[in-house]
Amino acid sequence: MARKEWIAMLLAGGQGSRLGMLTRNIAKPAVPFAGKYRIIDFSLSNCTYSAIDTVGVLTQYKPLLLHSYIGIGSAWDLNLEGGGLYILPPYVGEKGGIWYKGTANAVYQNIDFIEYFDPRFVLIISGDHIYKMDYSLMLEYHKDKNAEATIAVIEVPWEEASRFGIMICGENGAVLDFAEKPKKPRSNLASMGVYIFNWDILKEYLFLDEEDPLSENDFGKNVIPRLLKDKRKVYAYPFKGYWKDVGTIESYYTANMDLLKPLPEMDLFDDTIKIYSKPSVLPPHYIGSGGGVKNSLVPDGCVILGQVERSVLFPGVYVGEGSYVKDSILLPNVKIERESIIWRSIIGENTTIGSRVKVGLKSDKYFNQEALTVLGDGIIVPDGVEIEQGASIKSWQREEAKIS
Amino acid sequence: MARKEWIAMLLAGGQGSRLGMLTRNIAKPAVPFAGKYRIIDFSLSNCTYSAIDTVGVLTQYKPLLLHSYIGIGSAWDLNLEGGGLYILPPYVGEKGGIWYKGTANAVYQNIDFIEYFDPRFVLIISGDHIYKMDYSLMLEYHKDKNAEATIAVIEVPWEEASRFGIMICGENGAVLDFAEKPKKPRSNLASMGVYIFNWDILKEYLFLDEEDPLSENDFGKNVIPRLLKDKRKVYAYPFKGYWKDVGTIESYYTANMDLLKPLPEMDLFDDTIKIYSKPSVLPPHYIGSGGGVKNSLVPDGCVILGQVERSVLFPGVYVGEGSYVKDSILLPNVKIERESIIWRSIIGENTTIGSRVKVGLKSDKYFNQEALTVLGDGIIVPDGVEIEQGASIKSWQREEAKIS
Amino acid sequence: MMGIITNTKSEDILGELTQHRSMSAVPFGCRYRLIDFPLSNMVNSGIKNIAVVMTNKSRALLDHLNSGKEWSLDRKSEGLFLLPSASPRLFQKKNKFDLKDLWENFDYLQRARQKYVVLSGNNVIFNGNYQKGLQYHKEKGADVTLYYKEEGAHNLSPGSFNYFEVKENGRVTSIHSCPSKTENNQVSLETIILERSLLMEIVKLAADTGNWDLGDVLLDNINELKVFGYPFKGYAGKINSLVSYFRHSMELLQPQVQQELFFANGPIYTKIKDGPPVKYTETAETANILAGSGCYIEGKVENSLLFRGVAVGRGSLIRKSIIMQNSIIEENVVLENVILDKDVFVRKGTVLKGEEGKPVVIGKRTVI
Amino acid sequence: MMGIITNTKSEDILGELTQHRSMSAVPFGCRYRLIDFPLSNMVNSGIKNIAVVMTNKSRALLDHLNSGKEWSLDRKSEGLFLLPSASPRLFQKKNKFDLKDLWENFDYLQRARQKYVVLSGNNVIFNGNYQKGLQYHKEKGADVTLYYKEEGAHNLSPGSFNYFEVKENGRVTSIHSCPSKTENNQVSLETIILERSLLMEIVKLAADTGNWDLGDVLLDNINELKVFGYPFKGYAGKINSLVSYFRHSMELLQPQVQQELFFANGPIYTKIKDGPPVKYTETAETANILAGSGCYIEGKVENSLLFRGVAVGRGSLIRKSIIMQNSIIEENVVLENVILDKDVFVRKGTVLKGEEGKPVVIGKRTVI
Repeated sequence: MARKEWIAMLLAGGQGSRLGMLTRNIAKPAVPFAGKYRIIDFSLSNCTYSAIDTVGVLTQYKPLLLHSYIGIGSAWDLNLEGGGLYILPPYVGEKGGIWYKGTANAVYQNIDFIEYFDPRFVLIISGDHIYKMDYSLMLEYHKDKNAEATIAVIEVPWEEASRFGIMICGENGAVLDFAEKPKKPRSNLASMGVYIFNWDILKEYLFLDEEDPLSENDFGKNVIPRLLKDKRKVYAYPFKGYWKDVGTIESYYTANMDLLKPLPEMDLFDDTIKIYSKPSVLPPHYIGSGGGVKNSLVPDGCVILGQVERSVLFPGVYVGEGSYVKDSILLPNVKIERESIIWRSIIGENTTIGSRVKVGLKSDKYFNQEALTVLGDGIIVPDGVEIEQGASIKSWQREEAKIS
Repeated sequence: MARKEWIAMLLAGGQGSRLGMLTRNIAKPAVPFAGKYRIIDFSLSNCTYSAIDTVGVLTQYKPLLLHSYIGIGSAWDLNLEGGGLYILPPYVGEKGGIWYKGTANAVYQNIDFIEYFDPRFVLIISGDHIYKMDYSLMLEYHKDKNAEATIAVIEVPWEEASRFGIMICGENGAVLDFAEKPKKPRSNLASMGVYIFNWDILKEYLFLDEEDPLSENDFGKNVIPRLLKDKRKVYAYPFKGYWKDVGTIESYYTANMDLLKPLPEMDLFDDTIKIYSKPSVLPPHYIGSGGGVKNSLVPDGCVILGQVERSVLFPGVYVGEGSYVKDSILLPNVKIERESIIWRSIIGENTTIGSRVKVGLKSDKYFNQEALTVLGDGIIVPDGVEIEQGASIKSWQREEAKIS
Repeated sequence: MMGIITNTKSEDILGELTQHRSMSAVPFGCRYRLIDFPLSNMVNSGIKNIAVVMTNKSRALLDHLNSGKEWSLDRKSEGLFLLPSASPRLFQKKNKFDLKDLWENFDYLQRARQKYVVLSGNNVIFNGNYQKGLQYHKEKGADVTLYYKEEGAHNLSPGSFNYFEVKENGRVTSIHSCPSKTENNQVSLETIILERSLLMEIVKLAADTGNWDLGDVLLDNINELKVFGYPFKGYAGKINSLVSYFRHSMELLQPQVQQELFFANGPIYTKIKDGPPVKYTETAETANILAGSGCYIEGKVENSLLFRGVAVGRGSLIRKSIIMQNSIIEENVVLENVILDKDVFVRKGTVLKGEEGKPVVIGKRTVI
Repeated sequence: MMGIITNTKSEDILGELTQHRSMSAVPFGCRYRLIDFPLSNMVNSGIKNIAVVMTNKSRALLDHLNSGKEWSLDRKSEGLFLLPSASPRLFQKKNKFDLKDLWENFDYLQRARQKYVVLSGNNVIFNGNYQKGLQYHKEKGADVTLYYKEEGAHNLSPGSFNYFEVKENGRVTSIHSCPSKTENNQVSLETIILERSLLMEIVKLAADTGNWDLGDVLLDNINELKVFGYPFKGYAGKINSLVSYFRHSMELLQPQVQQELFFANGPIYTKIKDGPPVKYTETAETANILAGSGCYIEGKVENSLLFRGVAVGRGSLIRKSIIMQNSIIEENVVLENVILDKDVFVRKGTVLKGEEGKPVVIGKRTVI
């Protein structure tokens, strides 16, 4: 087989535990986003756009839905002869099985897979981020710089820099130093978790990292610092555009609401980099005679008989007559019966909310008036109850709310 | 979603360690068989023929090739809306990950998957056996008998019965007793490792089995005996036809050679139950002017310039001028240069044998003149060496053979 | 059971909408094409061997069906077959079921293994399971079973296969072009179940006699053959004029119709477009609309159907209209009783109103 | 670069073999059909937008291409497009590249995004990467680049696009039907690279003037356009008579030709059949044969090609013959210089010999 120019390794094994109820039954990359997508659609569609024909997807945490969602990658045109999309869960070898310990270890355990394609470069990305990016431009940069490793970076507001892995760069783009979540950041260039390595270099450092008993086997924490320590040619590739790690409930909420701005930075209607997803077979959505929708995203299969404002709905959502949904995210197949009010809430998949229910309205219990209310998957909320702002409800328990 | 009548769970996680060199890099179900197939093709094609539209494939040992081979099941027409083929490797949940401990535990860990389809019956099969079977007839039998569990059985020669799990049955087909590899078999009805359970019963016994700290979590060893102990309605379904567990090198060899009989019991040319496989893109095979092939199976992509007799060749095999191959199995892409002789040997994938080499010829070292000679994958055997009958060669080491 | 979707030759009945596409490919219901309904019914009935007769205007249809993947018909064994038409350029108003097409593909019929065939036209919309019709067919001991629905006297364009007379025992005694009563007419749903061997016999007969119209053949033999009518109870529509196209489209705005047509016996599959969800902006106003994905709505839309990828500008008002895929409506436009075909561009300030129930149709890629 | 595979109208040149199928669908090389070669070349050249012009005899071709899955063309974005032909029933002997077909599908050309087009006939077999021709096209600053190979004067059937005159600098100065020399003729490989915008200009010109033959248009403008010839170096064949079909088939028995045609620039993809490996029994004798999967050989076969699923009975002798898919040869048959089309059944003891190099052709599904 001819040597491949590059392949991508997509890290999709994380639990995303800070997403709380959203990742109770599915891995973070499989979490629904933006009305009809799942988070991993963005990285996969970027691969398609960048004409990468071979993608290994490393999975580990509750992968069933992710596996059946991804399949062989047809939704992203990645079902290709001589390449294609491969799901790479942990496995048992002759000496037993080892779960993936960290991002670098996950790739280490799949060295044989990479060797089979014998690429010159390996792109490492994760399935956790919302962004549109042409990785081929980054590869060009990597080659122009004659780099051994290139890290995509994005400017973040200085006040937020201490939440990121921060790069200190020379004028030519060479990375001089790296600080993971520095208290006093010396730069506002944050690592996006997107790396290109020369495969020979990466392989060498994966072996070194594996031998180090103190390593957490993580790219950001271990492999990159070691490359820098060894004065390897590491460059930063400056990316312009929207990029968001939807790692917490709050950032997940914000990233969805960002899409409702008049000119959103992440424009789903811009086909330059088209975001593909596995299709549903639902009919068009219906807005009834008494229904009204403003400043919202509505996908197929919804039926809206009430009012919806500044909200993101997912396929199969039903909003009954007289109900009012504002500033909220209703995940797939959420059903709101009649005359209920939902405010600043995230309602989990398949949850049904009865009639005359109030969710997320203000309460004196919470000082933070911005607090989100979160309801988990598959809950049935009976008629007439009130769920206070800031509540986080896993399953329906009478004491968590009062019947009005 | 409507309740499903039945689904299949295909156990494909085993290493098949008694297959030695054939399973060094791949799981047993992925081992090539019969010139162009892999072992798992038989079980999957049986599912297709039996019109089962949902198949979970449980994998664990070195699954990369198996995963990319199976994909979403298109090769077996199992890529179906509302069902389809799902690969189920072990995974990490909120409480960490547990490798599949035994066949029953593997199914236990995927109870959620089965519950999603909510079937009335679950068919348990393995990817290790060579047979053509219409499972739907077995399901009819199961329903006719009003059974809670049905085990497919086949008559084996009495002298071999002690190698199998043996069923003792009443006249009506009810299983009275079960003995795993009995020294003094009381029947010659062997379990084929094919089970149909009522899902509610199976679920109950999977939980019971899981709670038992002494259980090996195996269907044959634990679950079935427990059902019998509890006087559950367990029936034996008598299967007529060819069935072979290719669990050892010897049985693997015999099963391949069985296909060369004038009227083989397993007739690949009988389309009643067609065996599907993932296709290769190789050209037709070529037999040169000085080439000759007798009593052999030859798939696409072979080039035969020498003589081949009573052998099974796999795609991409090359036999050079003046070479002679007899009673042998040449796995994919084996290359035999000029004037070499191969007898009673299994030659592993991608192995190259030089010119004037002798493999598997008699020697005084071995008393058993029937002994097979086995060469592993990717070996390069230099010109002019002799490899004695009965040798088993993992990688080329000079001391293992003498230069003639 | 195998399925064959035939090709309505009298395609000009939808005017502009069938100018550049076959009837099968006419867009319907915000994201579908007409063929999606019989094709999905077949798939939902467990039929795995399905043939579609093509015409010369088949490109839209070929693009739409493509691999058959969306219908799970991209199979190794059987699956979707595209049959060339015997007379691709002839528009015969009368022949609804042109047996010549089947004669041209007789070997396909011969080689099939299924005992029964369901033949469907490409201009009937309903969501049904043909296994039910087959069960009826067997129960009645019928030679031929014809689907129909009871309805009032709507104006159907002339056709030999429009109306049946069905006796109480289910026996069909007549097949004709015009309704005989003002109410409770038995309108043909262009769906026929019979044994493959009988179909082959009928096709051979047609080849011998030159009488290629299945309706005629059945009528000629109405006493010799046991022809039964199967009353379909759910929502059903027969599209054979622009008026009926518009009426059935507008009926989709009733939730009950949506339920019966989109869900009753299984989903309706169609070609995938990867559009984003619909965005309604701050200025959007909506009442009683059905919309496909990827629309961008800044104006006011009422009692209308929007296909995938439609844009409606600020200050515009769309009423009682059907706007097809990727049409763009700029600001301050007024449209009422209008059908815009695909890729139409409506400039700022344009006002266009059709007559009630008789919409103006604007052809594909027009700029107005 | 996008690809278009055109439709050779002069299909009767292969006699029986093109009686019921288009040239594209003619079986070749034990498991392929002719279209597999240009189609696989396009795929192996990284081309993702590929159109195939159909005819009325397209069913075999439609079955063969199906979803395009085997060529990795079952894609959401672009992939395989089937274009209706402008004149499906007309067999014009002369027009090799009928621009009318492209005019009929002009909007497809318009909507494509690729800068360059490779146009290929459906009766040329070689294994090449069109990117190399494109590179040559750019280096030469050509308007149009025509693939050719150097060879002796084989008898090609008349056609306006058979031979070129190519000057040393690569410039094509003439295009004609007959060879001018006994050796080193520049034989057209029916493969043309040009910019999409120029192709559209040429098609519009053809529509204006009524001169629909691309060869004629190029010849008329041979001085105005920079037309260059790209010399293809590997094995190449042009099938335009039964004699050339037979000759090129027999050349496949040379390992060097196998290497150049089946492997040189990538694999040749084709439709999957799930046949078992070939079984040679104890009585089989073989020398110099090429065989597809699923054959069952009990007799003697020499210097022959066996397609998938062929059976040869005991005591039979097959020499210098081509036996197509699923043909069955009973015991004690002798065949020499014979082509059996698909599904032919040869009864016990039959003897059939053709003339050397001029094989007898037995039509599909014949029993002899």
